[in-house]
Amino acid sequence: MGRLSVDLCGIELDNPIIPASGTFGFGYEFAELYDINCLGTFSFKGTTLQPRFGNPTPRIAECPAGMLNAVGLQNPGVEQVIVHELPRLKKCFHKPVMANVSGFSISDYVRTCAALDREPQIGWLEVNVSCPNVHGGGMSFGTDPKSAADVTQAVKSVTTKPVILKLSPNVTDIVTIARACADAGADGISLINTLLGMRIDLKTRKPILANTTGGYSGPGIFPVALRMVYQVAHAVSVPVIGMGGVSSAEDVLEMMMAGARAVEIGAANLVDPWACPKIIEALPSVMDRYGIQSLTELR
Amino acid sequence: MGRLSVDLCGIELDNPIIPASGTFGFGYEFAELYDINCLGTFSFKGTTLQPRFGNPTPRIAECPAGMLNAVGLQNPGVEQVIVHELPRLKKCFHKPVMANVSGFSISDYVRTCAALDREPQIGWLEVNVSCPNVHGGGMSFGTDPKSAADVTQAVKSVTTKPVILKLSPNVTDIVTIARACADAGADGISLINTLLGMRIDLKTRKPILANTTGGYSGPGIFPVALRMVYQVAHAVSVPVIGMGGVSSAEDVLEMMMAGARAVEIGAANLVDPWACPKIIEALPSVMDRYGIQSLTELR
Amino acid sequence: MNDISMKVLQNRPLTADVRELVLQGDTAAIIRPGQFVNLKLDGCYLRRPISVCDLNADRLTLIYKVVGRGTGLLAEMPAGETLSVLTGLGNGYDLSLAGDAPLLLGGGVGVPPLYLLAKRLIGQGKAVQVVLGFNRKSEVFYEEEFKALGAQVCVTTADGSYGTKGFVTDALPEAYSHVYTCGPEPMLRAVYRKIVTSGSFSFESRMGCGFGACMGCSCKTITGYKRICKDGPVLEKEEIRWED
Amino acid sequence: MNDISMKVLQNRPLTADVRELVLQGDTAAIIRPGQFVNLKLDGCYLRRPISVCDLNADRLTLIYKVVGRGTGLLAEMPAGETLSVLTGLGNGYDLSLAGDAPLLLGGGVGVPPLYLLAKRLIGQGKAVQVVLGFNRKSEVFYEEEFKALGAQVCVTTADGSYGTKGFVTDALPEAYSHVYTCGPEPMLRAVYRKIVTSGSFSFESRMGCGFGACMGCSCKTITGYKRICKDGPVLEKEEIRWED
Ligand SMILES: Cc1cc2nc3c(=O)[nH]c(=O)nc-3n(C[C@H](O)[C@H](O)[C@H](O)COP(=O)(O)OP(=O)(O)OC[C@H]3O[C@@H](n4cnc5c(N)ncnc54)[C@H](O)[C@@H]3O)c2cc1C
Ligand SMILES: Cc1cc2nc3c(=O)[nH]c(=O)nc-3n(C[C@H](O)[C@H](O)[C@H](O)COP(=O)(O)OP(=O)(O)OC[C@H]3O[C@@H](n4cnc5c(N)ncnc54)[C@H](O)[C@@H]3O)c2cc1C
Ligand SMILES: Cc1cc2nc3c(=O)[nH]c(=O)nc-3n(C[C@H](O)[C@H](O)[C@H](O)COP(=O)(O)O)c2cc1C
Ligand SMILES: Cc1cc2nc3c(=O)[nH]c(=O)nc-3n(C[C@H](O)[C@H](O)[C@H](O)COP(=O)(O)O)c2cc1C
Ligand code: FES
Ligand code: FES
Repeated sequence: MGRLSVDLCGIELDNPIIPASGTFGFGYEFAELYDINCLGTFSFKGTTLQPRFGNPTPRIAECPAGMLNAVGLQNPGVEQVIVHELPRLKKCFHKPVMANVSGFSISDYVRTCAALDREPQIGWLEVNVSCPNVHGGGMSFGTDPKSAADVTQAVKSVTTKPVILKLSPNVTDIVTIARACADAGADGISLINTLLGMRIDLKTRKPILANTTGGYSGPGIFPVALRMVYQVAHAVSVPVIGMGGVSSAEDVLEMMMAGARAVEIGAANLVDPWACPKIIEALPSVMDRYGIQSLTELR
Repeated sequence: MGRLSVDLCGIELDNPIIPASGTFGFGYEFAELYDINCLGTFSFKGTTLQPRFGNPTPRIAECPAGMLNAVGLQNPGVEQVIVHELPRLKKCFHKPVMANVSGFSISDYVRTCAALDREPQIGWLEVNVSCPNVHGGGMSFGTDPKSAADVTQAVKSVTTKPVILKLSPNVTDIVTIARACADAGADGISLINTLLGMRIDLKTRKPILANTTGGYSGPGIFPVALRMVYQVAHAVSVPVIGMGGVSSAEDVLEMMMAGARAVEIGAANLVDPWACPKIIEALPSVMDRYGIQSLTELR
Repeated sequence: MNDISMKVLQNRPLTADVRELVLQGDTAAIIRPGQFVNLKLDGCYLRRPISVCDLNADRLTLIYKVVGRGTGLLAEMPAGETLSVLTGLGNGYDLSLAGDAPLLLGGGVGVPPLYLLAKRLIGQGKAVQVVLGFNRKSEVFYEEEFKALGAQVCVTTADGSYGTKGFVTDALPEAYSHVYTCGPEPMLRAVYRKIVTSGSFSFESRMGCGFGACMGCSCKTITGYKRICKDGPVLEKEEIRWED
Repeated sequence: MNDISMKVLQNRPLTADVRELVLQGDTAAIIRPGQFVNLKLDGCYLRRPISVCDLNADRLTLIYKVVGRGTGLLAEMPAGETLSVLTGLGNGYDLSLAGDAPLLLGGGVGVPPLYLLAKRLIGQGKAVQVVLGFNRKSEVFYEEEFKALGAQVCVTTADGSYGTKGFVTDALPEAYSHVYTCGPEPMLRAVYRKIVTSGSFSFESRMGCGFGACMGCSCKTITGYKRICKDGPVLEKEEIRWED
């Protein structure tokens, strides 16, 4: 094992750096810029059973230390992902990839995961439970321990790949939800998804986003993310992937000290497309500065 | 009424700017710097029934766009506040002041508010329900609609002053809690208190705060605060005081466009002690820029 | 696409709130007129997209209007400072569609990308007609620069204080082979309705990344979903589907 | 307290990671040695507290160690730049306690505030003895400056590479009237245990405001709760209550 390598649910990553879903597409845009095989892995764009255009624009607003997005899970649907995206992705990325899955009912999740389970290049299923539950009154699956556990159990029953539950931070008690997922068989937990936020345009006096509210990501959410990662990592025994505002090698180490096994990086990729390779390159010298021999010692 | 004046529960404020509790002490430090009668009012340091030293230090940590605090409600207790602080405060501040009250049981809140109710300089009681409920399993009063309503009702029964419930943002559903308070008789809602956050010291690999976690405030929380103010202002009919990361006249206007009647300013006072008078001075010209004749038109 | 550290050579006002910025740095990634760059400014989290107005091998000219925080900060940058620039973004205008007598219609800060376009088309020997629309006389810029290229230039102002009174659509020439246009959306809609030939339309959108990664700028077209930043900003008339 | 915009006149290294910063601006709010200022740096949310090392009417000298983000940014500030400085913070040292032969004990970047103190005490005609403690020879600074004031100076290094081997407490003179000290907490504790006279101790704390508003820096003393930033940073020996 290298100095940066970590084990994520039985699969070794060369390093803990994972571009986060929704900020890395299916990897091609970045593969034009650098060899994306330098990454630990990446989590591809949130995929749903049916194709989705997502929300109307404007979908983006700026914040003092980050951004809001209300993309609304634009994606070609699982079938097209399998037929078009994965074969193309295979050409530029030769490691196991993380499939990010969203749904609006348990059956959505099950059918999407079952389809992706057959794809050899997929190493992990990252199940995003921040979407509203259309059969459960519109509250998101991730805000209720029982619903989150139900999704976990249902997905586990149709796949042999490690299942990572991606949690929403917009909850009173993240630990109970993480425990419910772990108890229902989740092989890992990733967090945090975006904080629900909003901006208003002073000129029009109306919300900037067509969707009114959006998901807040970037450095401004780092303290909240770190707290939740710490709480969850101390409460469950499965590996935790930390994310939320990570923008530097120092942030990666802080997340890992909070208990993260690996670290996803989202908004930072949008502002600096080379953010991830830069962080991977910086890690060894920053580790030297803090006397860290290998990342496994932070566990 | 002046161009900046607003009505807060039947009391007219010359302007909507209110230094937030815990960042303005009892006003003296600032009275040495400027005439604090230029403020709409201010919310004094969170007062409890018994005196409290609060948490061990370090109590402060920096964040990319804000700070964490874990002061832990250091205050001399309501009796000393009445005997020592209020008479001193009266000398430098001649407007109704907002009393911020915290407690660990319903009876704490009731006794503290009853004592403060007798003080003529107090215009409003701002009841902070973010503290852990020692009789309710340690979860904060503000995370459960029933507990928040119970506090509201209990406090209302011992005071004739307007009661403003100050809500914690660390909840799944802020609207239900705000509605419960309004239905229980709250005369206003103020939000947000701090987001629960954390930082780790890379050198020691331990949390920076002695208390492990702390409350995150400053510009980084503005998008979350604005969203919650918008949601609550559209759900209840009582006035809403908006706060969280407000640092400029533009931010004040954005909060008021989201539905806030008045705006509290916290962390900004710590970084620039003259933040509030600067914002009050800037408001008219920034209003001109956006064609706003008077603040009441933003309602 | 490239991330280039560029040095401010000049940053001068053209009108009360429109400024011309000349940057020094490698421009090799910029292939076509109508492409844009994305500027990182200290104090702003997201980059700011600005169209390429003119360039040579190591010099880039941008024209921007001060409208908010980012452009406000940009206006204060003195010569000598550097900024990180993602260059060569977007598809840009397809010159092969021009025909003999292309018509370029620009409104406000939609004018800048048409400058490099005019230069290139004239370089190909085309008879380039340009209509530049502004609100009022004090806001007019670059009329002389377009004329100096050899284009036939008409200026319109909404209040009639200079040139033809009205909008660019009130000053269309009788004959033209293809339209290239950039400007505010109401102008693009009016142009779309009025022109009788094919046309290439440059759109704006609030952007997360500017290089196709985030789906922040998607729009629906006749030929499917497109990203303004990567599949655009230029869309052809036939594929445009207006949202309401 | 005052918020003064100050200009960097000089920002030079004294050792590998300790630097001397000379600022120009009104220092009238600074009354006593041992007070501090709070610096606003672009890119840091909170201000950074640094002790006053020396001053005249319009010049302020600070000495700081580069330990993190803020001091790292400060180290990169060239002469000519300005920064917002809250001046005149804290109580400072009480000179009236000095007696005839005050002893000043400084450790590392606890040394700077003792410089202005020594200057003032010597100005009052006191026989000032100074012990400056460092880890190793390469980290020693300001020995000559203290000597130039006319103080009797002893330097200790923990590894013995220069001066007396050991800590400041290993080099206490035989007689002294009062102790003034500033340095890391373990040093302050050792000094507290070892000195035989009264003493004034300067403490550090992570600060929210630096002027008494936030209760971020509170500590328990024999005489009640105190704020390091406003009621301190200097506490007298009799009132100190060590936490464990
Ligand atoms: C492809 C493209 C090319 C452009 N070319 C030019 C040009 O050549 N000259 C010029 O003056 N302007 C141009 N614009 C518009 C320019 O990007 C905005 O005026 C600028 O981003 C405003 O930034 P601000 O910080 O001053 O405003 P703010 O309102 O403070 O910005 C807040 C956020 O909204 C975004 N935003 C605000 N207005 C716009 C807008 N009209 N379009 C896209 N994003 C916006 C900002 O990028 C930022 O993320 C172009 C926009 C696009 C998409
Ligand atoms: C009253 C007082 C006087 C001081 N005088 C001096 C001096 O003359 N020379 C000098 O070199 N240092 C002095 N310090 C320490 C100095 O404030 C810190 O080294 C500095 O704030 C570190 O900032 P940073 O951004 O480089 O470190 P970071 O670790 O990146 O800072 C993160 C946060 O922690 C705070 N912090 C970190 N270390 C300390 C510390 N030791 N004390 C207080 N806050 C800290 C910072 O202010 C900031 O809010 C003094 C501290 C106090 C309280
Ligand atoms: C533009 C954008 C799109 C996103 N789309 C998804 C998505 O499809 N699925 C998902 O699980 N998370 C999505 N996210 C959330 C990120 O994966 C990540 O959880 C979040 O942004 C916090 O990390 P950051 O602060 O590093 O961006 C998206 C985030 C952004 C900014
Ligand atoms: C140091 C500090 C102490 C605080 N103490 C209290 C308190 O005693 N009572 C209370 O209701 N809120 C307290 N708060 C929360 C603020 O009043 C405010 O709700 C929060 O900081 C968000 O606003 P801001 O981002 O403008 O700071 C405190 C905040 C800070 C930073
Ligand atoms: S702005 Fe990110 S895809 Fe276009
Ligand atoms: S740092 Fe705010 S009271 Fe001392």
